[in-house]
Amino acid sequence: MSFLIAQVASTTPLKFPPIEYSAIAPELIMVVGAIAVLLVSSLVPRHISKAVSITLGSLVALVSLADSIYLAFQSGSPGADKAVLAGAVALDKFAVFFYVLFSIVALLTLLAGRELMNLDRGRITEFVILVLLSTSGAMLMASALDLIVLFLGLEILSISLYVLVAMESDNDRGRESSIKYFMLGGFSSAIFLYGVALVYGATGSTNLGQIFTFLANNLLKSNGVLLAGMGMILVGLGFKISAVPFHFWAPDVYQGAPSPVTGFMAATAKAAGFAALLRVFYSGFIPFQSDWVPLIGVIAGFTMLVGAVLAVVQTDVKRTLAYSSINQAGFILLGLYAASARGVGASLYFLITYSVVIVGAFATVGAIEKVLGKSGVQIEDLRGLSKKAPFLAFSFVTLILAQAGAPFTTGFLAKFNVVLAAVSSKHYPVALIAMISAAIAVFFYLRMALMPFRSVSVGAESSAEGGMSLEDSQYGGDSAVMVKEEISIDAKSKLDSATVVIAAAVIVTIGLGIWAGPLISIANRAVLLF
Amino acid sequence: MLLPLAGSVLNMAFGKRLKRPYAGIMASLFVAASFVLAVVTWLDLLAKPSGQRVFDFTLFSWITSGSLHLNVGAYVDPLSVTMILFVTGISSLIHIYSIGYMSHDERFSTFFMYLNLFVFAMLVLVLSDNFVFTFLGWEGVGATSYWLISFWFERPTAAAAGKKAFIVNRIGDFGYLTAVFLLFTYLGSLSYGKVFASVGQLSHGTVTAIALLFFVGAVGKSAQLPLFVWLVDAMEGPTPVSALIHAATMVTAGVYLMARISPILHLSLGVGTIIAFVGVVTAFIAAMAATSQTDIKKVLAYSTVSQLGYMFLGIGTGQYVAAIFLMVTHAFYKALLFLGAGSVIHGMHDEQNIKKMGALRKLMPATAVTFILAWLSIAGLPPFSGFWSKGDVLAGAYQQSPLLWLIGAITAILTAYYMGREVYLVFFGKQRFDSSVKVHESPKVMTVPLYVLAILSVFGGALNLPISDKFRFLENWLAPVFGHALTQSTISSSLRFVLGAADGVFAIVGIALASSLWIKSSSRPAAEPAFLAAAWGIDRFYDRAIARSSTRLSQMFADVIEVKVVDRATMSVGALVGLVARYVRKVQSGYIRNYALYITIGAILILGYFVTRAGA
Amino acid sequence: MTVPGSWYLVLSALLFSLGALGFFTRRNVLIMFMSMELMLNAVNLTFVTFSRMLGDIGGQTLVFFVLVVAAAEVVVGLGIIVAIFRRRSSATADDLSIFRG
Amino acid sequence: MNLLIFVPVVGAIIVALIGSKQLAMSVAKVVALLDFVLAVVVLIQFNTNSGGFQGVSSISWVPAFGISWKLGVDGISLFLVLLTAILFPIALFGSKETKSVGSYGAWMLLLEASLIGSFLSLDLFGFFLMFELTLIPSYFLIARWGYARAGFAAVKFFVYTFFGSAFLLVGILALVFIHQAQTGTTTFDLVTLANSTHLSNTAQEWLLVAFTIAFAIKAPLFPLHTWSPDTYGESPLGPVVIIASVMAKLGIYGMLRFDLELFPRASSILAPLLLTLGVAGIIYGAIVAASASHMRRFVAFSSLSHVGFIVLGLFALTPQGISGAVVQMFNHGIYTAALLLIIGFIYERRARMGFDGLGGLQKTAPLMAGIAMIVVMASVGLPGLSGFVGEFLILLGAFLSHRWWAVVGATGVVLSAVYMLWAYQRIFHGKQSEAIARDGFKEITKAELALVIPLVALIIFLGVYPKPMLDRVNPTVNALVAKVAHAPSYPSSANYSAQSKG
Repeated sequence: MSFLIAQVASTTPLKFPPIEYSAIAPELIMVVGAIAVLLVSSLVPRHISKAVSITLGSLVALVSLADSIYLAFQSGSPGADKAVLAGAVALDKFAVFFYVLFSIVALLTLLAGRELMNLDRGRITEFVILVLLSTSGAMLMASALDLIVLFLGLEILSISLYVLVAMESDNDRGRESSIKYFMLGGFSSAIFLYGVALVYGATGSTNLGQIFTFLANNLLKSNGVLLAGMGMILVGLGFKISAVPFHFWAPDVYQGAPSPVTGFMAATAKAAGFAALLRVFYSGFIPFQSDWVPLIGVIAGFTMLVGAVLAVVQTDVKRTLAYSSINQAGFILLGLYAASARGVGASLYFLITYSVVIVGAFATVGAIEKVLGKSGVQIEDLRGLSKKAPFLAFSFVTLILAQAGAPFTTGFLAKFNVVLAAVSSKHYPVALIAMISAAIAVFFYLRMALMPFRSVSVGAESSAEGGMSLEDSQYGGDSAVMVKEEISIDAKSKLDSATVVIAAAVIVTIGLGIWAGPLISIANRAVLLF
Repeated sequence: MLLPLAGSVLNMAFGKRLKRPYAGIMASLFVAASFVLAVVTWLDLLAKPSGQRVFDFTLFSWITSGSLHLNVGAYVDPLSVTMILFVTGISSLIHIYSIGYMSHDERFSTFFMYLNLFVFAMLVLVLSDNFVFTFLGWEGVGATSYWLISFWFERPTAAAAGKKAFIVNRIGDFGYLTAVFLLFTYLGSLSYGKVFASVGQLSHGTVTAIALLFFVGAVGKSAQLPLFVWLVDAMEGPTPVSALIHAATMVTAGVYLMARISPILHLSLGVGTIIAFVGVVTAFIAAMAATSQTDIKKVLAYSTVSQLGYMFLGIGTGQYVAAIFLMVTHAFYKALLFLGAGSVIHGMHDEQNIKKMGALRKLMPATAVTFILAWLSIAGLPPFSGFWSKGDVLAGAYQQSPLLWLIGAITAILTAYYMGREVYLVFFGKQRFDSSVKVHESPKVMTVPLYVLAILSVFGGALNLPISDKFRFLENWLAPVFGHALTQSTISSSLRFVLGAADGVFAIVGIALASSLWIKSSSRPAAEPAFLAAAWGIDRFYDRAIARSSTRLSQMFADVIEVKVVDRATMSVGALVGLVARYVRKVQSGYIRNYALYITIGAILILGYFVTRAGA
Repeated sequence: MTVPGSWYLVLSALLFSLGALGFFTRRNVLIMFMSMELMLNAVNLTFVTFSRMLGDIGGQTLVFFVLVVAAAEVVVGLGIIVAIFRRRSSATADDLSIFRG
Repeated sequence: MNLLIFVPVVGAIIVALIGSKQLAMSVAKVVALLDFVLAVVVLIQFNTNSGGFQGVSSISWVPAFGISWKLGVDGISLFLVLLTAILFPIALFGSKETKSVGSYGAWMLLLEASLIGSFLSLDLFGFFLMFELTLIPSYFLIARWGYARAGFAAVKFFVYTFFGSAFLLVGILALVFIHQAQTGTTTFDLVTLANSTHLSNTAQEWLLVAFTIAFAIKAPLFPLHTWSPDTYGESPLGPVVIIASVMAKLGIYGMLRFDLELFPRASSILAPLLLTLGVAGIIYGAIVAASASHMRRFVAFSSLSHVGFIVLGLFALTPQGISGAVVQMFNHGIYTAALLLIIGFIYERRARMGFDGLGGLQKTAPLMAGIAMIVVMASVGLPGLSGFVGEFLILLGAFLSHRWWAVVGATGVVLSAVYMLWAYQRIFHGKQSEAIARDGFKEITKAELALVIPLVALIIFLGVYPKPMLDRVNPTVNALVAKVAHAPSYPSSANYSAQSKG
């Protein structure tokens, strides 16, 4: 190869950009890790391949997390934020924030998936690999400074996800979800790409920095092409974050996908979408702020309302949670709409807390599916859960309430934060819509939260008298969680990795709900753009 | 003042454990003790020169807020002493009487608890040094009378009557409260001393409004038109209650209040005339109604209403002393009448229909004699007490307006007549009840109070004889209270004598009429028209026009407005969300191509929006 | 004659729209899939056109990225389609509507 | 001060952990009693000469937003805290739940903590947090231990009140940012916001409306009350006592503390509107109560009427009116609790909430009837009992500033007698119904007596000698009234800027 390069170089000197591998280390760790998992698991005996691949995968995620945190300190000093790899990738607090987030989600997903994915022994490796790969895609999206790199990240993320959704064997529901996701994902990618093309045409570059410079310094004769491009990019990313009216796939896919995957998708894909949205619009299109900000407001309003309203009439737990996540997406958009550092900080805070909650929630649902021995759990099926599986019931309720925004959970602060941002930008109407949608949403959250405590029937009630004390230990003050965790786990006498995931989610949700200051500051500092 | 309260509390605590009569005796002792105290107070005041016969003391601060300072304290002046004297005096007698009357009742001690509480409230009412503390007593007597009227709660009519009494009283209270608010708004104080000292600063309009509103309160409490209906129903209570509350004390609270606020009344415009007319018309209407009643107590009830009308006539014409005088004497003879009636009812084993009595004078001689004395007194036959007091009132009325006097005079005839009718039907004529009923005279504990009251009824007139100024004991005693508010009599002594004589004649006419009609016969439909028996249908009118329509209104609010409007407005929001959701979810068809279409539509909308922004 | 660059843009826009139209009018999954590819290629055409108009080589390199990604997508997509329609006689997308509402 | 909140929280955790039936409940009771003792300590230490906040403690919480955990008590909140602390032990002792008592006790204690927290919080964020938190325990308490339609009632309650707090949150945030725009510091501290934010009249009015919607729903104020009949009807005994007696006060407390404190000018501008609603509530509640056939719903409507009174006093904006409102808040809490307890006793014996099939109970249960009578009389405002003091002050206060509203409101005095006595008559008077005559009706037991006697004692004591209470309430109220009276008026924002330059 070298001679070839040399030849070309001799004719027209090609300048190679310096490659700072450390900047994309988390992505690389993920990718390399995925390959390593593939290799190792095919080398070890079959009966331990599951354990090996999960362990290895988790290790990869942990390493990535460690590296991300290392990067976070690296990028801690002012002025260290920089564009690397010829301006294609950013290494800034914003990106690092998402690295951390994605690493955590990946780790949680792997641990949850170990118990909850209904897979053949060999295929667990595929699960691990795909999770790691799609995480690397998501990371790339968060750090991309070039629209094409962004597109690549998007596709890496998406393609892995298409497969993940369809992973479980003998699950036609998963396949239907997968194909829906795939077809619509491809469709929206095409739109996104067309948008990229138009932006390229209008500005002459796909690099966000250059786009910004161009827009800031030139007065466009006609901004039609640019605006069209911007709109289409918005559509493409709106699809990822399931904003109305690009949300239609979400309920269908969430419902059909295996629960850990749903959680992963709801957290990672959405967060990546938001990361990209924030990055593109705030660092690239900020000169056209007055054009797109109101649009975000409208979309946010509709997203919140549609999510809340449609969730009310659902009967399937996962589908309800899907609509709930649409509702939440609207709230995150509200932070964007605020178009201020505060708003973006609020969105980031919302994202990270929401990710933890939603991963935990879907893990819980997965565990519940396992306990009940059926997939497609209906809300009605939750009846009597507090007696059958008190820990799950408690976690489920806590995580549901966190989504509802109950005080002393991160959900409360998250909502409070974005509404605060919206109000600080004087967006009163949308802030009110947000709160009204929250009020509507409370309706179905409560319905779900109560169901585990409803008795199955009167007869069953009296027979289950013995289990009552257990249930009692479960349901008390919110902050009783940490202590109670042990008890309930003991009660189940089974400490599996999914339980750990759920417990972790619950603890984080409540712990950070009370001790809220630091995370909020972190989220606020991750805002690079202002 | 606190003694009856203590009695009540003790009775509440230990009444159940005490043997039957002792609870009553204890209660009676407490009231009697407070009577003694009242006498002591009276003597105390009497010892002072007439100008300084006021003493005002504060027990503790009750309600304070902003510039409002209300105390729990007493304002003792000749007027209140007069009141406490006869309130405690009569109460003591009635307590004693009740020991006998209620001897068979299961809830003997409860009854005395209520009675004591009532006396306490009444004392608060008359002794208080400010309008609000008075109100405590004012409402307190209302509440205790509610309990006492509905004492036999198992009778639906008794329960209803008690409730009615309370509610009608409350309507009056509404006026009272509003008046208090007005006073405070303009004067910034509610204690009697300060208010009366500064009432002169108020404009005539304000004073008039205040006076009128207080009058509304008095109308409710003292059962004047148009709020008299509760008093008749109140006869459902045990008879001693009727005697105590509905004859002697509580109903006179309105009169007392009017007398108390005489400085305000005096300054108001035309309120006196209104009061006088309301009073006299009430007197007349009630007297007419009394002529046709068959229930022994209802006759007395209407009679009370009628007599109260006289008192208001006295107030309205500025004859406060006359009103108080009438109040006192009325308390004597009406209490006597009620207790006598109670004795009859007791002896007849709870028979109250006078048509089913007759010739009782032989069977119940003590009751009969005292009852007849009371009758003569109320009829206004000289020289019984009623003659003097009523005479004073009528004379005052004449001075104000002959029309008032005329109505009053007709009423006087009627009074003599209907009481005569009752006496004849009960004690004379033939025995109209089954001889299997073993009628018996009441025990001593009941008859002794009758005797005492009889003596008072006969000689009570001595309190205020119009013979010469020296003999106007009551007027002289009360003069410092009313001062210039009192309308001076301009009637010459000769005219006064003529009027007095006329009064005597009216009494005789009435009695004669009654004896001619009723001494032999017990049934004269022509003299008892149904509309009078139904008290002019006023009660029925209220029932129809107010009670029922408001029930219907309430039902309407509860069933229609609350459910169909207010609640539905709320619920429909929820329903709307559901409805919208059901429609919108149809859009979620499950078809990929549809979703793609929606995405495209969304994209087109966004582009369309940008098109409107493009080129800007 | 020289064809103005804008004509290419219009053409690619038309192709893109055609692809989109095909996507939501056809029911056969494979045809829908092809429509999607048409859309992607329309984008490629746009990139190339702009690249020429701007005199910037970057646009043309982008096309390669897109092609690679599209290829990857085809692999995965067909895999899923095969998996799901293996047991069915037709490849109608509308059959896939267990989830709705 | 902090202890008041943390004791029940810790108690809730312990109770939840114990889980077993009897012990958990006993612990819950002990904790509630302990909290009561603490409240009494606060009462004793309270300085009667000061109108400001006392015992203020503050910990920075989320410094990024100027949020702190700041507690303090003044003459207004003191009695609400006390009310809460009094009623919780009673509610717990009165609860006869058999199902999952551990969770029940834990939720109850959590509710107590959140209520006290709301009353004590001097930070708007903390208040809002606690205000919201109250909903969650109440929701579970109603839904899990309530009667047949409890699920529906609980959701209606939650969603309705939550809807209201949406406005509250937006209002709070808007206020904070207006403050930030003016001073450059973000803070949620009540005192700071109240003293150093300059709001134009229009801004005040908008914010007041936003705040008041939330509070009016919570109170509930006519016509936003429709959650209350359902909730009262379906809740178990303990929670309903709390919801009716304490939580309703939270709404009024909010108006008092925040509306008046933060938006004094708008409060006087919009007072007629709120007075009208109050008066409408008085009359409407009374009219509907008179036709209620369900005892709990009856209480709901009578409360609506009484809350109307309190609002009338509050927005009279006179010392008497506001003092009356504060006093009445406490007293209404006490006698409503007593009323609900008695209804609970009846329900326990008859297993029915309707008025039908009752009657003549006084015959077999004279003591219960007697206690009920005192409570009823307190509720109709009989002088000498606690209800009167508040009612009189309210009406007087309202009369001083808004005469005609007071006059119309005073008709409530008559109406309350109508419906209260009517209800009493239906239950205790008259002939015994056949069912009662057949099954008998047990007299109030000693245990039950122990629950209501403290309340009755308070009713009588505060009716006769309300001075201790007024002494503590008045300084605060006077300060508040002075503030409202002297609130500067900025008809438009232009004026403000002129002012700030000058």
